[in-house]
Parts: sequence; C-alpha cells; structure tokens
Amino acid sequence: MREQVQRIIDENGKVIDGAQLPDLSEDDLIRLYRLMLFNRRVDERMTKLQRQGRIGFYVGSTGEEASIIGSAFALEPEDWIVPCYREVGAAFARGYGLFDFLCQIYGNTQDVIKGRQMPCHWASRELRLASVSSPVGTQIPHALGMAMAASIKGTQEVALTFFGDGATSTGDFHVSCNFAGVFKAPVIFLCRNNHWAISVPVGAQTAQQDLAEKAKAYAIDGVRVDGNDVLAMYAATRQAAEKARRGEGPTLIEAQTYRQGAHTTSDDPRAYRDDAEVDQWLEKDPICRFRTFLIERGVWSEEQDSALEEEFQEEIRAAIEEVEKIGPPDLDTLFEDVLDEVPWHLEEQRDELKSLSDQ
Amino acid sequence: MREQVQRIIDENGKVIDGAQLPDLSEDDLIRLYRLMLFNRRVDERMTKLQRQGRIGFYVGSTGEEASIIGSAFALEPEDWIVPCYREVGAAFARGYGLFDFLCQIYGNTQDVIKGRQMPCHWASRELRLASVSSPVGTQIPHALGMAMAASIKGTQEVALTFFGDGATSTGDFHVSCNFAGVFKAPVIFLCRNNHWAISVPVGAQTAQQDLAEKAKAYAIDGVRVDGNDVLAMYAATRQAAEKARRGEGPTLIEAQTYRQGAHTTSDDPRAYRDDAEVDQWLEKDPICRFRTFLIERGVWSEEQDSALEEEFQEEIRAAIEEVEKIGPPDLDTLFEDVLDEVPWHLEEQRDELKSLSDQ
Amino acid sequence: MPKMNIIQAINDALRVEMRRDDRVVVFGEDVGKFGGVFRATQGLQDEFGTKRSFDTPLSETAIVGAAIGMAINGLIPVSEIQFADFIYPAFDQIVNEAAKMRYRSGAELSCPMVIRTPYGGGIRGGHYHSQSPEALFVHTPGLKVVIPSTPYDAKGLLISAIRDPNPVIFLEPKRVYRAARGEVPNGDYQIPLGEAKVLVEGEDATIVTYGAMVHTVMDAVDKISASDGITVEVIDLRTLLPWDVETVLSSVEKTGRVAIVHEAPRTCGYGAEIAATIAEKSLLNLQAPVLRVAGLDTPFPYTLEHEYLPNEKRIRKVLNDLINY
Amino acid sequence: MPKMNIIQAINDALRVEMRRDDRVVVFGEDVGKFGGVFRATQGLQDEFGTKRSFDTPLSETAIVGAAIGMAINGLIPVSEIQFADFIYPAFDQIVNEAAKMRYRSGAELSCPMVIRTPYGGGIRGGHYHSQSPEALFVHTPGLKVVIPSTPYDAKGLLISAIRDPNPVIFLEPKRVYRAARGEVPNGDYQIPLGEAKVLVEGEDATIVTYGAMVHTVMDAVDKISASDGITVEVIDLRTLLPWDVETVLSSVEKTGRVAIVHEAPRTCGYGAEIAATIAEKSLLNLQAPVLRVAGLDTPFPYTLEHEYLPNEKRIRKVLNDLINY
Ligand SMILES: Cc1ncc(C[n+]2csc(CCOP(=O)(O)OP(=O)(O)O)c2C)c(N)n1
Ligand SMILES: Cc1ncc(C[n+]2csc(CCOP(=O)(O)OP(=O)(O)O)c2C)c(N)n1
Ligand SMILES: [Mg+2]
Ligand SMILES: [Mg+2]
Repeated sequence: MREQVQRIIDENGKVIDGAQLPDLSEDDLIRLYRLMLFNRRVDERMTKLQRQGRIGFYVGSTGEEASIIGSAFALEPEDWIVPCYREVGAAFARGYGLFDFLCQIYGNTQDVIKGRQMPCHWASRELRLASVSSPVGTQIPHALGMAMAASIKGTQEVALTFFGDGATSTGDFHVSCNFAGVFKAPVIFLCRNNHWAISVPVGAQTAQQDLAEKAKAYAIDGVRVDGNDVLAMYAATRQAAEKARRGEGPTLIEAQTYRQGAHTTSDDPRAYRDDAEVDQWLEKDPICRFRTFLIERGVWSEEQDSALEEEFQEEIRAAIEEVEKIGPPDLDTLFEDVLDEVPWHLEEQRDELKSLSDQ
Repeated sequence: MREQVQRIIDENGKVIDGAQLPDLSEDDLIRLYRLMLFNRRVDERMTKLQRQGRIGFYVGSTGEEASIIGSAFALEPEDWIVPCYREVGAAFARGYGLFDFLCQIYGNTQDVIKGRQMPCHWASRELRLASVSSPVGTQIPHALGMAMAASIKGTQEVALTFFGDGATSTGDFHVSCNFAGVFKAPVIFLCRNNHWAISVPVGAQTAQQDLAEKAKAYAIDGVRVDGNDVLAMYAATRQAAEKARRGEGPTLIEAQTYRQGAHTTSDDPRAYRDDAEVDQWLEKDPICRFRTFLIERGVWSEEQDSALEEEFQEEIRAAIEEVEKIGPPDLDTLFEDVLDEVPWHLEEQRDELKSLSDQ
Repeated sequence: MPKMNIIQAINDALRVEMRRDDRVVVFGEDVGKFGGVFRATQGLQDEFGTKRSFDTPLSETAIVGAAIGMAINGLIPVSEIQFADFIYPAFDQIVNEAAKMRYRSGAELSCPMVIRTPYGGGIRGGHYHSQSPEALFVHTPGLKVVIPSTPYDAKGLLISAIRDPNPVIFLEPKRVYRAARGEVPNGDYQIPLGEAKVLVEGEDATIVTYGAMVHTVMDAVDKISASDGITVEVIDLRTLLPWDVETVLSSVEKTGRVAIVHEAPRTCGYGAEIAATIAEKSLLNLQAPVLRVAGLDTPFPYTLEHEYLPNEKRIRKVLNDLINY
Repeated sequence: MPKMNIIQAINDALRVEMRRDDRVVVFGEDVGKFGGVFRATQGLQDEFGTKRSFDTPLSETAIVGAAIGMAINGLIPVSEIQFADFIYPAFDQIVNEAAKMRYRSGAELSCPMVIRTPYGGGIRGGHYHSQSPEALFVHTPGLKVVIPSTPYDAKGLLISAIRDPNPVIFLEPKRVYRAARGEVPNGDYQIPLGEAKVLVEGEDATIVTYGAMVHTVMDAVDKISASDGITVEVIDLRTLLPWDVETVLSSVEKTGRVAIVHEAPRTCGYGAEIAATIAEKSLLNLQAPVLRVAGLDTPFPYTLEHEYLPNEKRIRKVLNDLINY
C-alpha cells in the first residue's frame, strides 16, 4: 500500500487543498527562503571559482535546497546533524558561517579542520555538525550511535543523518536502520532521493524505487515527502523529531528531489543523462516555488528579492576576497591530531620534514 | 499485509486441508525421510565424539533438517548450494558422502580440503557445493554472483544460499538482495529462521521479525514457509527455482524453524534460554511429523524404521572406525593452494619447516 | 592479591571503569545477557543494567559505527568483536572513520573508544577463529594498538585504553585467556600505553614479542637458557602503536642480536616494522641480521596449526642462527 | 606503435581480454554506460553489451562478493573499485573470502579475478581519494598484488592479471593516469607477474619503488645524478606480491646502499618488508642502513599533500645519508 507523498505547496507555490501549513512565523518563512537562496548563490559562485582554478573542488546542491534546509530547520540546536558531502545548507541553517566554510574550502590557516580535507568536508562541534567524509553511507551508523547515546544518557537530542539514494544500497544503511529499529533510537534517516548516484539512476540502484518502503524491513516508519517543498520537509522532519523525542523510535524520510547539476565539479552529466529529464525537474525548482508562495502570501516582494540578491552577491564577494588573503596551514599541523598527542615516530617525521623545509 | 505461512503437513503429520502435495514419488518421499534421519543421527554421534575429545568441534542442525533437506532436494544437480556452517544435510542430499564428511571433520590426509578448516567447513566442486566459511553472511553475495554468472552465460543454473536469522542483520545480506533485485538474478535466499543467533533471540535481532517482509525492501518476492514441514520446504523451493529459471528473479524464503540444540559444541544454551520454549518446539519436530505422515500414508512402517536406525548406526560406526585410522596431512599441504603455485617466500618457509621437522 | 586469569582480569577492568565513569558502555554480540562467548562481560548487565551492557544484532559494521557516534556524543564505548577474524566488516568504520575522525575534523570531534577482540591461534579454531590482524591496524594512522599477555597487564592496559582519548584496538590473546593466571590488584591501576616490559634480562640475544607468543617465547627461552647456557633478553611490547622503541634499542645495543616473534603472517607483518627500524637506527650495533619468527604466509590452518605457529624448535633455531652468525 | 596514457592502456588491455575470452566481464559503479569516472572502461559496453560491461548499485561489498561467485561459476570478473579509499567495505570479502577460497576448499574452488582500483595521492583528493592500501593486501596470504607505473606495463600486467588463476589486486597510479605516456603495442602481450624491472642501472645506491612514485624517483634521480655525479639504480617492483627478491638482492650486492620509496604511511608499510628482508638476507653487503622514504604516518592531508608525499628533497636527503654513512 503505497502511501502518498507529503506535500504542502505545489509546483506553482500554491497551498495544496487541505494541506496544513506548519506553525512558522513570517520571520521563519523568510529565513528559510534566505537560506535556500544563499545556498544556491554560494554554490554558483564556488563552481565558478573551481572553473577558474581558484579552489580545487566543489559539491553543489542546486535543486535540493528545500530537502536539506527544510529538514535542518526543524531541529533543535542540541540535535546532531550528520551530513554527507552535499548538505552545507543544513550547516548554514545551524549558523555555520560563510567565512568558516570558505576557509575550509581553501584549506587555509583559519580553517577549523586545518586544511586536512577536500572542500565541503566541514565539521563543527559547537554547532553539533558531524564531520563530513567522502565515503558514501559511512555517516549513517554514527547518527545511530549518537541517538543511542542520547537514549542511554537519558537526554533529549535527536540525530538526523543525510544521505543519497545511492547510499541506500550500502551495508551501512541497512545495519543502521536495523539497529535503530531494535533499539528504538531517536534517529532520523533522511534520504535525499535526487534520482542519481553519479551516473547511475535510481532505477538501476534498486528494484525498490519507492525508497521509503525500505523502512518496512526494519519495522520502522517510512514517509515520502516532496523534497522540493520546503514546508513539507520542515513538517515531516519536525514530526519525526518529536516522535523520536517521545521515545517512539526512528523514521526514514525519503525526500523526492533532483540533482539539477553535476555530481561535483569533477563530473559532467551530459555524458550520461538526458536534458529532457533535467528540464522536467527545473519546473519543480524548490526556490522559485517558495518565492512565489511568499510573494503571493504578501510576506515577500520582488524588490526585497533584488535587494537580497545584491546583499548575497556582496557578502560572498567580500568573504572570498578576505579568505584568499589567508595562507596555508603550518607544517606542524600535519602532525597534530593524529592522536591526542604527537607520538615519537611522528615527532621524528615532523623534525625531518622541518629540517628539510628550512634548507 | 502479512501473507500466510506455507504449510502442507501439520504438526501431527496430517495433510492440511486444501494443501497440495508436491509431485514426489514414494521413493523420493522415503529418500527425504532417510536424509533427515541420517542427518540427525550423524549430528548426535558427532556431538558425542566431540564430548569424548575425538573431534575438535561440531555444528548440529537438530530440528532444522526439513528446512535444509527439503529445499536442497528441490534443486537440480547443476544448481549451486551455497551454505553456511549448519547445512551438511543439504550436502548429503546432493550425494556428499559420510566418509568425505568425516575426513573433513578429522582434517586428515583424505580430507578433500586437506585439514585446513574446522569441522563442518566442507566443499565440493563436483557436487556444486560451495565452500563453508565461518563468518556469518559472507556466502550470500557469492550465491548472487553465481546466479549473475548464470544469467551472463545464459545457462540455467540457480544458486541457493542458506543463512540464519542472525545473518539478515549483516550488510552482506542487504547488498546481495539489492543487487539480486536489480539484476533479476536467479538466486534463492533461504533464511533458516531458527529463532536464535547464539544467545540472541530473533526478537532482539531485528524489529521486523516477519523476516520474509524484508524482501519488500528490494521489490523481490518473499515467502514464509513452515520450516519444519519438509514437503512445504520442497514445494516452496521448487517454485522459487522454477521462477528463477524463467528469468523472473530472486526469492527470499523464510523457513520458520528452531534450533533445538546448542549453537555448536562450544555452546551451552541453558545459560540463556528457557527450556519451556524448547519444549514447545520439540512438539513440532520435523522428523517425527514426517515419519507419522509416511506411516499413515502406508509408505513406511515402524519395522522399516527400526531397520533403518540400525543401518545408520552401523554405517556411522564403521565410517568412524575407518576414518580414525587415517593420519594427518603432510607438512607440504600447508603451503599448497595459497596461490596456484608455491611462490618463493612460501618455498623458503616450507623448506625451513621441513628441515626442522627432520631434526 | 587475588589470582585471576585474563578473562577475569578483563572483566574486572570493565567493572572498575563502569563503576568509576558512567559514560562507559559495553556491548556487542552475545555480550549482554550471556556475558560474551568467552564470558569476559559476565555479570556486567546484572550490575549496570541493559542500558550500559547490552547485546546487539549481528553486524560488526554497526557495532563499530554506532560506537563512533556514541563516542562523539559523550559516551566511552567499549565494544566487543567476538573474534578478531570477524572484525573486517567493521574495517571501513575503523580505518576510514574512527581512525581519521580527530584528524579530519581538526579535533572538533574525537573517538575515545575501545574495541576489544580476542585474536590468535592455538585453540583449534582454523581460518576464522585464529587470525592476528594487528599489522593492519598499526599501519593505520590514528589508532592505538594494544596486546596484553598477562592478567595483570590486561587489566592495567584495558583501564588505560578506556581512559585514553584515542580509539584503541585492544587485542586479547585468547589462547591464554584461561591458562595465563597471576596476581591482579583489586580496584584501580593503570599500565601506561606505549611502554614495553623487559620480562627477563639477558646478554646474548634479544627477543621482542607480544601477546600469546610471550608465553611460547618464555617457555622456550627457559629451556634453551638451561640447555645451552645462554641468556636471552625477552621484551613484551604490550603496546604495538605507539611502540617502545627506546627499550628495544637499548636492548639491541647490549646484545647486538635480535629476533622478533609473532604469530601473524610474516610478510608485511608487525615484525617487519621492528626489524626495519632496528636495522635503520642501530645497524652498527648488530652482530647478526634481525630475524623474524612468524606465522606462515598462508591462511591459518586447522590440523597443522602447531606447525603454523612459532614454537620452541623455531625459536631455538633462530637463536642459534643469531648467535652463530 | 601507438602512444597511450595509462587509462588508454588499461582500456586496451580490457578490450583485448574481452575479445579473446568471453568469460571476462567488467563491472562496478559508473563503469558501464559512463565508462568509469576515470573513463578506463569507456566504450566497453558499446562493444560487448550490457551483460559483459555494466553498472552496479553502490556497494563495494556486493561488487567483490558477487565477483567471487562469478569466478567460482566460470567467469573471470574484472571489477572496479572507484577509488582504493572505498575498498574497505569489501575488505572482508577480499581478505576472508577471495584470498582464502582456494586454500580453504583444498583447491576445489578458486577465484580467478581482478580487482582494479586507482590508488595514491597528488591529485588534491584529501583523505578519501588518495590512499595507498597495498600493504594490507600484501599481508593477506592468497592474493597477488600488482602496481604498474607505465602504460606499457599497465597493459601487459593487466593482461597477465586477468589470465592469472589467483585473485589479483591491481592498483593503478591515478596521479599519472594521464601524465605517463608511452608506446604500447597493439594486441596481445603479457608482462609476467613477479618480475621487477631495473629502470636505470647504477653503482652508488639502489632505490626500490613502484607505482606513481617511480616517476618521482626517476625525476629526482635524473637531477641528483646530474648534479652530484652519482649513479643510482632504480628498480620498479611492478608486482608487490610475490615480489622479485632476486633482482633486488643482486642490486644490493652491487651497490650496498638501498632506499625504498613509497607513498603509503611508513609504519608497517610495504617498505618495512623489503627493508627487513634485505637486512636479513644481505646484511654483510650493506654499507649503510636500508632507509625508507614514505608517506607520513598521518591520514592523507589536503592542502599540504606535497609535504606528505615523498619528493625530490627527501629522496636527495636519503641518498646523501646512504652515501655518506
Ligand atoms: C563507499 C563509496 N563508494 C563509492 C564512492 C564514489 N561516489 C561518490 S558519490 C557517489 C554516488 C552517491 O550517490 P548518492 O548516494 O545518491 O548521493 P548524491 O551524490 O546523489 O547526493 C559515488 C559512487 C564513494 N564516495 N564511497
Ligand atoms: C561476521 C561474524 N560475526 C560474528 C560471528 C560469530 N557467530 C557465529 S554464528 C553466530 C550467530 C549466527 O546466527 P544465525 O545467523 O541466526 O545462524 P544460526 O547459527 O542460528 O544457524 C555468531 C554471532 C561470525 N561467525 N561471523
Ligand atoms: Mg543521489
Ligand atoms: Mg539463527
């Protein structure tokens, strides 16, 4: 029995008959919109920087902003967000700053993670943002463990983990859902079904393309949501988080969305997918749709929109300018944080490298 | 919608109303019975040998014979059987001999696998019996691959893999079912739900205790069968094999059965489970039930049964006597088959060991 | 002081730590109600309840992956992998996630956790109940690797491992789980990670070893010393990473002749690292090549496991070779 | 003879083998329609169809696990793991299953298969697109491990690997995938597994290396020879297991001074095995300790990757240390 896709506003920004708007203030609605637009403009700018050779790599999320930001927005500050590589929008929603993000991308001295990872692999303990790693699916059991820890400690935090449709094929997805079912862990499995895993369409990824249906294998709740509807994403996540906090266990949320762009800046999707498919999804763009909704509701205007575009353009420009002045991390940083203290063999390696670099 | 458990004969050996008996000759029925009884008597004898210190280890299958033998019996000789450690009954059904089995258990010079693995880790290329390994679940993707190979080659063989309820928690189970769904591989996933994984009951193994339901995650067929009903196991497997041969893809069969004994000779279940539960399942014993069915059908008698018991006792006794005369494998065998040829570093190691053992 | 075997010492260490710090949680397959297939966690669920000592479903991936999440979120998980041979489904989580978490996050996040697992052969366990995978973890930056050989060390090292802020792979010598007995203090004490122990001093040669092989080596050395009139210094490394290079090198300076004994396969085994380091740092002190006595470069066998494992004969030969070089 | 880069040479090898033997099948993530993220399998699906060259769902476990089943059931699977960093989910299937299948079944079953995977750093790939895990596989009995450094070798070694009856881990130096160009014969030829190649002869020292580091070493040696007037023998191992001990030892006999260069972390890396073996078998020929130039014992970094990787400076220093010992 395939349940319906949860939606609140349709592709034209109209509220769907009978749909209930979530309890969000006008300010919140505008914040949601700002976050999505900001995310998109950052993506665009970074992609250009990569083309210009100024940064090494970038992962965009164009078209998926609603699924990422709507869900993150529904959490409390003490909840953990456990991302893959495509969800900086969720970090922005948490208050993660552009400056920090850019420093991470440039891997410079001010980068919190000390230039150690590729762009888009950020982390923040303070904001309860787990550390991004490239391998697909590996973050899912971490969210499970964080949630289990909350149950064990008797605290109220929920862990939400993001992953793609491709990640549902991994063992890590399965074993985490199964544990979560057994332990009724307060975890939200948020699958961004963006229909592609690099060049592999979801139809070749699994015979069960109704991804929410996979929840049944673990006797946990599975819900399908229009991932381009930021309000529906907000509402579904909020509900899952409340349920988790009540001790009623995990939820698998399938956000149905679309990767409008390339997989990453290393990819060119024209080699494997039809423009026609992309065009269809462009019509369902989450930002346009939400803008129309806001304007029709009277909480937003074209003028405000233009002003916002300018604000973002300037903000991003200024941040890049500042960040490009910052130099690379010191050689010493290579040897820190492998363990909590630098062991003798790393001291030897550090000293050798330093003596050579002094020459 | 939970489907019914497939059954043909009930706990008292009566044919269930409306159930259709599979198309098996009297000889076949008796062969099935002989195999199950033989399996049990071998298990009992081996367990004793282990207690006496004459063999190192043993894995019994008491109570699960119908699920193992009924399913194996439904396959063709060219089909692959890909076991875990508990299904020598399936090998016997294929014609694997007691002498070979005992040589494997004793790990002697006549052991096909040259004394290299623990007891119950047999293999036979000729009989298309894959090699047993101890890690749980790892054989499942092999069966998938064998089945994919059949599709690729355009041949008709099916691969059937056995595993326990505990194995459904592994990543290997999930990834194999998912691939099988995508490639419509002619594979049968045969889960012996014997309700325990060492000390962990199936209720603590997964929240979805209706294991056949897990098939939905892969959009493949899942069927639940009374695993103590050898005819139902035969019929369900036969159907799955025919479907696979028609190119209609994989089936997950959940055989509902019970591990009457210890996990292995290293285990003592009294430390963790109630006798009352065991007693309940003893009532449903697959062999008693089938014996009653055969006797009531007039194809078997108490006298034949006593004679058979004697025959088996003597056969097993004689085989042990013979096998205990055989010595351990030669030192050279340690170094063979690591690679197809012995490389220089293993030659060095062999020569050193031989020179020491000559001293 | 009470006498204990290694299992009891480990159980005692877990109990001490669980009493001291309620962030410590213990879990794995058959670990909770049953107390572990080797009974190392026996009684913990009774004392600390099902929240802090529990059974998991059958997935090493999830056991370690969840441990990482717990560690990040404020607990100190001590998970058990039933046999080291079954640790590979968790390999990705260990080497790509736990080991790199501190580094990759610029120390924003870290994984204070212990993975306990019995390793090694000699119990008729064949391919899959006998392996010694230590070198794989030593080669992975970001982990500490510990292998005790006695009950006293097992308890003291496990307590240190639990208090260590890094992920620690704690390999337990199951062959001597019950056979190795000794006095173990009550309550709280630590043995620092990274310090080797000179078990017996000697002049003619040095043997560096660890884990179950310590017992094989000590027995052999006893006999050989008695029969051949030589003295052999035996070093038990105890921590494989970071390892105690000073203790090893000062012994080499003294004896000039070294063998390393371990039961993992020889090629690219842990012994290679010790041998390479000694030959690099102390070449001029060497009176003979550094020799290795190791497991064979084959999968671990069943019937002939005692031919596979280093034994007195091979240790005797190697000492002869060293001394008569 | 056509000039090719390594990607093209690998593509050519696959094509030669798929034409010759219809048991050869090629698959992995993005391998079919797209032809692989590095395009090594480009055009194979067009020529051989979707049965013999196809995309899989995202699971390395299943890719390798299915390959084992295919190999047992009569095919010769050549699977691709997109980056060596992602091979760990398949680690259990590789080390516990594929590697042990022949041994554990008494050669009843075997796994003639190749796992191809790009390895190594220098492409701004950070932690997870740069690793060099060769030592883990060399330490696992039952596997062959091959790493080519040139297009010519890549093709000849890959053809040999496909025809080899053992499971072969075939690590490809992605850093020089396109940069290394050279003449590659059309059609069928093999380079035997287990044979090293002396790239340049020399008298003063020997460098043993493999893979992408071959290019770093050759460039450095060119310069150092020119500036310092020394001659250095460079050996490209090509096969890491079984390795060509004879070629290495005869060079050591000649030069008495050896360094090993690889980019994997140093501790328990492949260099330790070579160093230990040389020091063991050829101590009296050594005029200096065997030295190792390796990756650092840290996770692979991003910004400072060229500080992490062995480079000319470090090679120059080590040659100095060897020669002035
Ligand atoms: C374990 C692993 N295998 C392969 C890869 C290479 N890879 C990177 S992203 C990707 C596709 C992921 O698709 P999906 O999960 O749908 O996420 P999306 O990129 O669409 O957001 C692949 C195969 C990887 N990073 N990790
Ligand atoms: C990967 C792995 N983890 C742990 C073990 C230890 N172990 C052996 S059998 C078993 C339980 C298996 O239960 P199930 O799959 O239900 O099969 P059954 O024994 O009941 O037939 C466990 C945990 C193992 N063999 N392999
Ligand atoms: Mg996707
Ligand atoms: Mg079971």
